[in-house]
Amino acid sequence: MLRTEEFTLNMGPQHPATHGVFRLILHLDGETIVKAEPVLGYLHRGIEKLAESRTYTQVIPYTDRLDYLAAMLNNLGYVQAVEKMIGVEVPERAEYIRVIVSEMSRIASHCIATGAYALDLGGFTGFMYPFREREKLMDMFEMICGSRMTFSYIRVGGVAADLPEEFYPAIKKFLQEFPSCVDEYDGLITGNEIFQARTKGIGILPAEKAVKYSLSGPVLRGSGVKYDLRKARPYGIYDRFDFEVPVGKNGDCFDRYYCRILEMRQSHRIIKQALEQLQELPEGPVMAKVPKVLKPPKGDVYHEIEGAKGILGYYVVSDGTVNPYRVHVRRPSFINLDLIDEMCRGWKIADVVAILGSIDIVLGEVDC
Amino acid sequence: MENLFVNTAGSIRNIMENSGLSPLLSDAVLVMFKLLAILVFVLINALWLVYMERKIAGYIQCRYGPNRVGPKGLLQTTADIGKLISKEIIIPRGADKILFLLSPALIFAPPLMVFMVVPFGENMAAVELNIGVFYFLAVASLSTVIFWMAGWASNNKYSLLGGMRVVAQMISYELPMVLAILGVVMITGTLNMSEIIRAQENTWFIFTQPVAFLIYFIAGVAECNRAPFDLAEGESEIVAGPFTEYSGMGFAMFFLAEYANMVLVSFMAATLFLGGWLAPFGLTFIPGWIWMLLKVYVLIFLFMWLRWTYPRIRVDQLMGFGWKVLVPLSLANIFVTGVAIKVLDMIGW
Amino acid sequence: MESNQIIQELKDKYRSIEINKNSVTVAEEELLPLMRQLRDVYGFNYLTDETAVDYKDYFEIVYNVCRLCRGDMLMIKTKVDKEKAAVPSMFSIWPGAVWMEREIYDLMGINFTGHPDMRRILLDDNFEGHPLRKDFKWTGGREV
Amino acid sequence: MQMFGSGLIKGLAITWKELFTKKVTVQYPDEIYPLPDRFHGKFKLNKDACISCGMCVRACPNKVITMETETVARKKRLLKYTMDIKYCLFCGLCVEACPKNALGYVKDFELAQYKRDKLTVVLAAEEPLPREEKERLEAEAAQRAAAAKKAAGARGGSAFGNKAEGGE
Repeated sequence: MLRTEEFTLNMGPQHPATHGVFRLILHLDGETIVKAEPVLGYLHRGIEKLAESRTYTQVIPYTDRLDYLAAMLNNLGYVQAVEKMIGVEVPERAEYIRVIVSEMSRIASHCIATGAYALDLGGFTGFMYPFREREKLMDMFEMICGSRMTFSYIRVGGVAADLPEEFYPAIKKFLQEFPSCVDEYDGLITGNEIFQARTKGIGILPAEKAVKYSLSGPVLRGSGVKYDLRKARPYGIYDRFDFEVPVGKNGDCFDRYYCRILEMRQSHRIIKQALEQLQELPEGPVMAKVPKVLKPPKGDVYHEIEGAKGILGYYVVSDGTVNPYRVHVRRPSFINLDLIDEMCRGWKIADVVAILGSIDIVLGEVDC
Repeated sequence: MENLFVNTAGSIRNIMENSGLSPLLSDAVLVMFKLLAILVFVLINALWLVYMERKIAGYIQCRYGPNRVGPKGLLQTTADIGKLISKEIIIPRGADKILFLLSPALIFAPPLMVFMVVPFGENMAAVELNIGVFYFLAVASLSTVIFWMAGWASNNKYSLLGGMRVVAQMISYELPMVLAILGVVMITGTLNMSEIIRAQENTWFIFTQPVAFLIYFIAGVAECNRAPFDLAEGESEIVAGPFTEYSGMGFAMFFLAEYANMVLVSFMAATLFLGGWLAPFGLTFIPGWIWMLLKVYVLIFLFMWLRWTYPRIRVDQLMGFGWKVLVPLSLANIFVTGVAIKVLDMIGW
Repeated sequence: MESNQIIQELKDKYRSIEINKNSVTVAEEELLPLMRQLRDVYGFNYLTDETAVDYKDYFEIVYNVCRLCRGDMLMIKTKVDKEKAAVPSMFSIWPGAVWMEREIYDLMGINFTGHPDMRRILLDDNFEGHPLRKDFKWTGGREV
Repeated sequence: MQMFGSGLIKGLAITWKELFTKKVTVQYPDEIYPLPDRFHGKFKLNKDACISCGMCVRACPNKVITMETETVARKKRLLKYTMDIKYCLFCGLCVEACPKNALGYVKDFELAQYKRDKLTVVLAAEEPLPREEKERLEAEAAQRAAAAKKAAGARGGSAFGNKAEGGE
């Protein structure tokens, strides 16, 4: 009998489809995967250790660098945790601005997830169109807070500055064009038979296994578990908007991908409602009365929000001084990866790329 | 204008004959000229197509594509080739040196060899071979060996995977291509390209053999490793397949050979199915060879359009599609053509 | 079943429970049975977060479990003394804890008994020391 | 399920439509995309507005700003103000922390340098005052203080109430 031998392939830290410096040691039998061993830590900057020698406001720029594709949501999570500890009341106007800005950040993150996924499967044009929408969003972010990706805009007690005048026409134009752009992605990527052949029935993730392994976000909802923190445990003013939580049926790559497309449409709805309600609000402050140097009382708090990649939690311990005693970040991409080995077994190399793309990880968040 | 090239060839022959060369020698020199012309045509075409592809890709993706180097970006490919020539050719340790250096040199051979037979216009084929189509199929499948040589010689796991994928893909798409062409040959009864074109006087074979054209086109896309079948160098899976380890001129040769292959398959499709130099609806004031070029470029645009729209197929889906769909379809096509020819004979057409 | 009712019921069953403002602290011995009861009886099927904090004279492991059907969350803490630094692993109840515990072992140096593969996850395998400990010394860098 | 190929045809139709839509590329070196006014770009320091209080130095998370001052006649004077841009996060906390809005941005994003040491941006660099200049200023300050005390002593009884007596 022909003696075949297993050979290991290094889908190494430097690989076009690993969305960053993530390494997967594949033990291959021909093209089928026998074992996939993830190796992490190439982008570990020790943000949790850095935060311990910074003041509470100085930690905000570091939270931008966790999931640098949806930085607003990182800011929101950390800032709401600290506010819970201090017990400060955020003004109405700032709450609405926070919702608009974080939903915009969620759409920008899902645009990249969709684009990068189409690129991983070979459709280069499918990569370009979502990035065009993301450029529009980044220009609006630049108007609001001066930088395109790392905003540090949401502050303890409100937001850094009110929305500028030229923001409103830009967001209205974006809200008008966006649904037709998502239809374009549907037509080009979702409807495409080759794309469906590459994603339907691949990397099946049963619902109870997803719950047992604490997966979250579109990965969990793709398997049919209806759990979105904005609905399950509303934080901020999310209970004032009506939107649905898209849920997949059989937990394969296609459902995870399609959940993100539907979530983009829902975020679009939220922004529209939030903008209408914001414009009815009278002019008001965007920042509560908060001392320049924050000294939260001794104690700890754990606060979770629905990040773009999943549940983003911040556990902040304060010992009464100016610097936080311990900041722990519950990172969705990190925890969504713990099933990668089982999900990839038995599939081909091309499917590993599809499965990894459907989980949508960002290495800044995985390695923290 | 119609037979511009035929007259020039004739006048060159007279000059040589008058200057006292023996007919045999003048023939040899004339064939040299023809081959030189074809070589220049293929290389210029390869350069131009790289620029055309990047422009079309740009315009499809709502951006401009190269427009900085030279007027409207026309010198972009020459700049690329210049850059690639100046790059150092790195031979990985443990690589099989001879094969590693031989494969980029050989990659251009099969397409060039076949271009000798391709009729650019009315009796403008360099060599009027009466088994033209058969020669094309035989030589075109040589490039599989060269890709595999590159994949095996560069001693890199990704190249090995890429090489094996290329072998699997090109061999399994050779069969439907042959069977599709068989449909055409059954109608014309000859393998000579010019005869096939002349047989399409009144109806092009694309109308009498639509299924064969479709199968041939899909198999052609797979032969040149173009999307959606570009598994050989699937960037996001196996980095760059057989030519991961190549840098500098080696990589440029592979890159340009892909375009030469594409031009070749489009020429063959134009000859077999779109009536070569025959003008559609009798517009003969445009010379034949320009019609030939027009048809080739329409097909090449179709290749590029496919590439910038579709994602990539997985390996086993590719094989499944090739063997389970294309081969039975082409066999059915042969059967139907056979029956149709018999029936038409009987009612005495 | 509201979370404070659950805590009252647990308090009668496990003596070592202390209830503080937003969390419940339990001794290490009764950790596993308590957690198993939380998942099986009260339906806390989702372990969202598990982390560790290095206080002056003890480590503290913090678990956050929640119920997907109702979305409410409970924070359970347990103290670990610094020399022994070993806690039963939650792998048998919530397999999702595997990577979280590997990260705690990697950065804080707390061992988890019963863990399938207790290895470092973020740092290099032959890296000495555990950076998130307060007494972690290092040379170079711009931090004071 | 509609016909098998319909998704493929739809994809082609979309790319064909996109072939003729307006392009979005901005030809960078020739036309510059208009930057919003809150743009976090290169830093500029208004030297005379700066009272060298050091609030920005403390506000920066990454210790990017270093400042040297010199006190002459009890008045602080800014000498050297350098920002090590390679560590800067462009978060804007320093600009917000400045009480006098002396630190601000310029709408310019081309900050790359060829040499690492060029990355340290020097926003203010004055020479410390020569020694005799310093004595002269101190002497003047001393006279002014003495004159002020004398004037305060003359009006001691009336305007200041008991605060002035406490001052003696």
